[in-house]
Amino acid sequence: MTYAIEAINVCKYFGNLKANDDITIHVEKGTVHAICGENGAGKSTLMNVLYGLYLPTAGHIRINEEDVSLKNPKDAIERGIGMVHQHFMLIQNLTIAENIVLGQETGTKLFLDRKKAIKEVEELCEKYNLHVDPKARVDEITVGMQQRVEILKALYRGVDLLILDEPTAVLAPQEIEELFENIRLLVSKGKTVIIITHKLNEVLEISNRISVLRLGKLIGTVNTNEVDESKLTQMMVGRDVVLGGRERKETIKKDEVLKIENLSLTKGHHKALDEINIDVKSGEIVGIAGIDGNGQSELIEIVSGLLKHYTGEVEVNGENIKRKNVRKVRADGLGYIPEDRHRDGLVLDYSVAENMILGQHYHEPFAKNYFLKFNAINDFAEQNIKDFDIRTMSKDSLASTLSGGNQQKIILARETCNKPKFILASQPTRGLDVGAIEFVHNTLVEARNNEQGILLVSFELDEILALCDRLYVFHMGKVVGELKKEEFDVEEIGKMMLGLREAKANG
Amino acid sequence: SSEAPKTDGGQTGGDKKIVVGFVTDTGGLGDQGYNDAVYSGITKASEELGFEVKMVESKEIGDYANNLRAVFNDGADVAICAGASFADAVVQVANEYPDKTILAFDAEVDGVANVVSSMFKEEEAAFVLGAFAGLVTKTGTVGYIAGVESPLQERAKNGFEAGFMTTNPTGKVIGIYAGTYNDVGKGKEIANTLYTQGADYVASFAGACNLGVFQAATDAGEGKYALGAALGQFDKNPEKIIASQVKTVDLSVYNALSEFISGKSSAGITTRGINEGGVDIMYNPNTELVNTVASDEILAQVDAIRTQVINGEIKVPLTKEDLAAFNK
Amino acid sequence: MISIEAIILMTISTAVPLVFASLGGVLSERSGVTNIGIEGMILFGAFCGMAVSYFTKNPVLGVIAAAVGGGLLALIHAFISISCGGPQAVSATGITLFSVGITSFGLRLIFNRAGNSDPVAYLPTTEIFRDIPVIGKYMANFSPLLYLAIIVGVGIWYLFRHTPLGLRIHTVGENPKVAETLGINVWRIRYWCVIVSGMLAGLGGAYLSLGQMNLFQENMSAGRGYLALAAVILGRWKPLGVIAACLFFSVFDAIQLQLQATNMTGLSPTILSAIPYVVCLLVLAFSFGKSKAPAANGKPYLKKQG
Amino acid sequence: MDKIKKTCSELKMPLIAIAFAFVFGSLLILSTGKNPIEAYSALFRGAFGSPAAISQTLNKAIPLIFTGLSVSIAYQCKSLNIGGEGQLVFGAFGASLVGVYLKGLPMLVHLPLAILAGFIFGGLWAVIPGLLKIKKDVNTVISTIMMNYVAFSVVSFLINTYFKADKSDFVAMNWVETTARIPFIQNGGLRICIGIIFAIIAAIILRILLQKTVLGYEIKAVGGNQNASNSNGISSKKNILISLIISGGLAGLAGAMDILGNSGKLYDGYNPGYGFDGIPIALLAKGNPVGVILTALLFSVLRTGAVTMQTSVGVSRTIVDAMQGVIILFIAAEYIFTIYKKARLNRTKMIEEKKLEGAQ
Ligand SMILES: Nc1ncnc2c1ncn2[C@@H]1O[C@H](COP(=O)(O)OP(=O)(O)OP(=O)(O)O)[C@@H](O)[C@H]1O
Ligand SMILES: Nc1ncnc2c1ncn2[C@@H]1O[C@H](COP(=O)(O)OP(=O)(O)OP(=O)(O)O)[C@@H](O)[C@H]1O
Ligand SMILES: [Mg+2]
Ligand SMILES: [Mg+2]
Repeated sequence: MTYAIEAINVCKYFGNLKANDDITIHVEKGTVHAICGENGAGKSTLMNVLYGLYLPTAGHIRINEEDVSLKNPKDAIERGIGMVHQHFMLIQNLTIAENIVLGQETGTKLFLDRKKAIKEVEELCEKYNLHVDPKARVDEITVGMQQRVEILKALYRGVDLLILDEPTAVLAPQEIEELFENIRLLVSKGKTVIIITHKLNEVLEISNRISVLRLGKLIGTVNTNEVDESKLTQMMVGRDVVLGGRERKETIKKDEVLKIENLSLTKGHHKALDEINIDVKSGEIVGIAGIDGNGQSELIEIVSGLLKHYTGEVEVNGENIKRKNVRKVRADGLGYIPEDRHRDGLVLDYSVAENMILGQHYHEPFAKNYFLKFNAINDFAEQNIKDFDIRTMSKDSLASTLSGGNQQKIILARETCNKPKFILASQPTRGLDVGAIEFVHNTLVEARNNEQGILLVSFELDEILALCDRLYVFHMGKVVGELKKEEFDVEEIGKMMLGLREAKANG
Repeated sequence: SSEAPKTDGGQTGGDKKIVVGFVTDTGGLGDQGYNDAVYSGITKASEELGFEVKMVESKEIGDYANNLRAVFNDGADVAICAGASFADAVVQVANEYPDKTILAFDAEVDGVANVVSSMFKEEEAAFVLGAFAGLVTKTGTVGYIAGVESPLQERAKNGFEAGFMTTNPTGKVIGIYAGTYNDVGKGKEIANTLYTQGADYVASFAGACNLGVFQAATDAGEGKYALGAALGQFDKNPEKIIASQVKTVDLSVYNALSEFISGKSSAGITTRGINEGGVDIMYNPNTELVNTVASDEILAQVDAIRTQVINGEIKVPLTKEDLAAFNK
Repeated sequence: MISIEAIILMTISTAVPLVFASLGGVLSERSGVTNIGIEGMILFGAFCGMAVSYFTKNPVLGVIAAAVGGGLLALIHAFISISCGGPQAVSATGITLFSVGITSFGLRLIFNRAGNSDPVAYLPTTEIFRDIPVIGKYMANFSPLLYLAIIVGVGIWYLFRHTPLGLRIHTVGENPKVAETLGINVWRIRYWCVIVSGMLAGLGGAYLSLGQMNLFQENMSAGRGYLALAAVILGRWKPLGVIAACLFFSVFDAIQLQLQATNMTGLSPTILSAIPYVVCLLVLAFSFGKSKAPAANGKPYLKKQG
Repeated sequence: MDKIKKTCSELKMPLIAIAFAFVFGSLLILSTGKNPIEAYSALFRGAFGSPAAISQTLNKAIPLIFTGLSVSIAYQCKSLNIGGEGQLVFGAFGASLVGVYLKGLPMLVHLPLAILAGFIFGGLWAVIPGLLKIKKDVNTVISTIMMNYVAFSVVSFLINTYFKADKSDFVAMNWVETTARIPFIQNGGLRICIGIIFAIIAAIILRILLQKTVLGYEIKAVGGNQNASNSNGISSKKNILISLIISGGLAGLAGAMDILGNSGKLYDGYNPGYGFDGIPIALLAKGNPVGVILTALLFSVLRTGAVTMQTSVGVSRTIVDAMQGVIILFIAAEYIFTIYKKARLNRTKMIEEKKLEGAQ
């Protein structure tokens, strides 16, 4: 058995923080090796070390059984390592072909041969059965396609070893299946793949071996056929985790907290939303399933009161919101958990306490006569830090210093603690580890049990299936299906999400 | 009038040396105008009369008063400043320091016991220069570059145009304000434009922008000339500057200083025109060059006009309205 | 009568320093480093050019020195904003203040007086073009730096349009992390872009002191750096757009001077002089589509090596 | 106690930067054959040496504090207001209008009105860039630069035409009525403009505004993250506009103070440069209003002292200009240390977190 890449006693310290602490992993050639662990366990760090982005503090790397020193990604690329990063590394306003050849451009130093680039990309697409339009600009294509572009980018550089850092987070089930097909194809051609994912079923499906990290240390490496989900969870978090919320109570479902009729929105030349009809009642969680970019973001912007130039009727808590600004909509009983916490949820340079009142900062008890009331703010923040178990040095720490899961909890606390009648939750668990996801799920289900209404948008089908009482499937800005809990069926929903099938409108 | 201190300028050991303070206006030294001329007058006087000079360059008009105070506090007996905008500061500081003297140039200050104010009739020199330009132009078009719109600039510009019209009623003067006193590049571009539009003489009255004009005259080639200002500026381009409207600030400063040192200066305003030697037309010292464009008859004609201005037969217009009336 | 000929000629020659400086701005900002220190770099370039030409009597060396001087100041800016990750606006303001002080100081040191330098050897005009029919007589009157500016403009356009390096600069300015994962050295590219930007600003300065004039004058950049910055934004960070923006400013300045000269409008020169700026504001107010700065512009990129 | 410690450590780097600048300045002074020690002692004598010197230093700081505050507030909302100079000129014009043409009012009414006019005119001049920003997303840097030039022209035109003084050989407006002049504290050589008190009050108000009020919270939130602000019902447009108007108003106040306090009348061609000075002052102070007072004082010490340095030692003020640049460059480079420190701080925090998690 030969090894494609090995990390030998790798340590990576950030100051005193041991992100990787004496990690030794051997990855066999021609296999799929999965890396698992909680948020902040050190997975990405280890991969960045293997890719030459970080220099290890101690330890070294062997490639093809040969000691190497990778000073930068260039060295890694030259040795046949490719990496698809957790966040896509694509330049939005360049074409696919340009993105792929970037750094190893076709043509001469003085002339970038775009025609040749396009041709080479087309050949590559053919060879690996990954289809993209090389002339399209990245900001015009779907995430699934962006994922493909990322893989093509690696293949273009002639990789022998492909590192995939959470590649499935944004894909639809069918796309995930397609990705796995491709991984198998690569492996069959003699390539090696390292994959990171939080989804244990995927790990079990695709990998040959699994390494689990916790708090920067290697817990162990196992053969996939020797473990199951609960064993893996135990290895990762040291306890059992129950997703999908704890017990669900019977609720009354009497008030209509959201009612959308014939909602349409034109964006440029295409319809981002097309005659949408949706309703959410108190005491239920309604899901929106669909692949990213099928109108969900627009729907959220409209319901949260940000976007106004739509046609149709949108009522939140029984009142039309067309003429209300965001502040009014929120004040009248809307909690909003935005999809991108860094972009829309937090002011990273504000403290935890300051973030905790964002949007409620202007009224009592947090403010009076235009002045902030710091006692009330601080009490509120401390209470929430306790109630929501937010791990922070203090309420005065900057939000930017918290881990992603804890940042998410600030938002969760802020948006749910005063029990709004309607909660709009978009991707509330994106990028979180199982422990944190469990917490978010519990919070949402508790709100439901408490007769609050929730609209949940998520690209994680599992999440929707576990949490929702009802769901709508979005495709190309249209509602292509509405299903009750008892009608949920992964296969069917997946097909609807890809536009392959339209469920009969729920009567 | 002020009490004159000892005049031996500190040559003899025990006596306190006289200290002269100089506060520039915001143009600062190197403005090719007042400040440089004043400074050359001060330097000349200090060499001959032997006194110490303390200088402050002002950054803004609001600093004038403080800078005057600063030179007095630092031991100056007399302060010199040049520029119309000094007037208020001079009055203010003169009252605060009754035993010191301020020699102000171009700043009109009357009725303050320790201020000697010298004013100039720029328009007279400009008029004569205009008349000269009207006679020598071959194209019938001459250019005029002014600095920033102000009464003094208007006066000179109107004087020039009026003079030009008296000798060349069919020609035309193209006048442009550069909008600045210290952008040589802009001065040059404007002059280029004027030459392109047919001007063969460009008169410049725009501070440091003038340097650009002189450079443009060289670039414009044969038959194109410039007219200077300040102390003549002939050294800036000996081949191209034929004549200048000079303002002998240096001489006035020198005289005022020697009067002060000999205890003869008297407070109040003296206005100097051509007659009083404050302003004049001046030709390039290279007479041959002057003669290539201006015959002796022309020079005689100009001289006649100059005499008429001196004895009041010609009343030089000051404002636009005066100018319009004059041209009728 | 308004002279179109005069307007065109003046537009071209006043645009030259702006074009140099704003092309520099494009380069620097496209790589992700804002450069509001251009004003100082122009001034410093003008000074270095004059000084070297004064001592060597060789204006070509002067032009080279101007570029080097601008580049050196830019190197300081690069060090602070790239290596230190310092605030770019602060660094640039410091550069400009420093440049104003040091050039005035240097002038006094060399010539023992304020205001302006002695005349120095300067660049001859391009007489070789004189024999070209019709336009030759105009072309011959321009400084060789004008033609250099055109070459640089086309070069930078080509750089961004057709070369791998251009693609990489674009990437570094849009998302330096992407560039790094592809083995592109972000810092090196940014350093060079900023340095070359300073060199171009320095050439703009050389045009002022050795092309247009034959001397240095205190503050002779006279706000051109800020105007160049405006041109970068107005031209939407694209080389040709930016050149057009520079011509735009120059042409309206030329027009307002012509309006003064002909006295057609009867408006005060003071009001007329505001025309280029008012027109610029109007263009911005009514232009369609948003201008988009490079996404990572102004954001320091600290290397992740812990 | 902690606060004092914190302030000390915050002051350390600026002091080092200033020290470097003085070393650099001495090299320049040496190159002219003068003695740096003599020059610097003249500089300090000129800035502090006598009651008159101290008064001047303080008086000079007044407009600098206001423009520094002006740039700070806009910067809190992430707009770089380079248009302070234009707003200052316009504010000076407004203050002069009220100061000159309103007659017969008691000082208690007239002076506040004139100052208010300065604020309003300055603020108005910032409205255009503000609207361009929020309606058309026009970069504030470019629009404020343009507005400067326009302000100079417009005010110059107005002074040259409709509001020209009755009799004067140089163009200016009439004297501001004495009832609208800002009084001075006079005592022996001391001659301190009350404006310094207004400036300090303005800094304190601004600090309270930023730290304690809803408006300040919103402005900083928008500055920190526009998207998050909008999503949470804080209108980024409104706050950008408000912060720019306050910024313009403060610059206008700088002009008002200068005219009503210092010069007494508005001259044609008035653009003292304080608006531009506000940029390094604010950035050096990192937007902190109290820091602005200190940096403004630093600038004013250097400038006031430069005059004496010139008169008594013959060292040109250009050295002081260069030194100001050097101080700023060092402060900017200082970020390499603060960032390093911050990173370390974050890491220790993370470690604490890990310990917490580990304890679970
Ligand atoms: N550049 C850095 N500087 C300081 N600390 C860092 C840096 N990069 C990562 N860390 C810290 O190192 C630890 C490991 O982070 P890493 O990104 O490897 O986690 P991960 O396992 O990939 O988590 P996730 O599941 O969220 O992707 C975290 O505590 C993180 O905060
Ligand atoms: N210099 C730093 N100081 C402190 N924390 C840092 C630093 N750099 C990164 N981090 C933190 O480390 C974590 C991981 O950073 P990294 O850049 O590796 O992100 P990633 O792994 O690509 O994405 P993710 O954060 O989603 O795992 C983030 O939470 C980030 O906030
Ligand atoms: Mg990760
Ligand atoms: Mg990570």
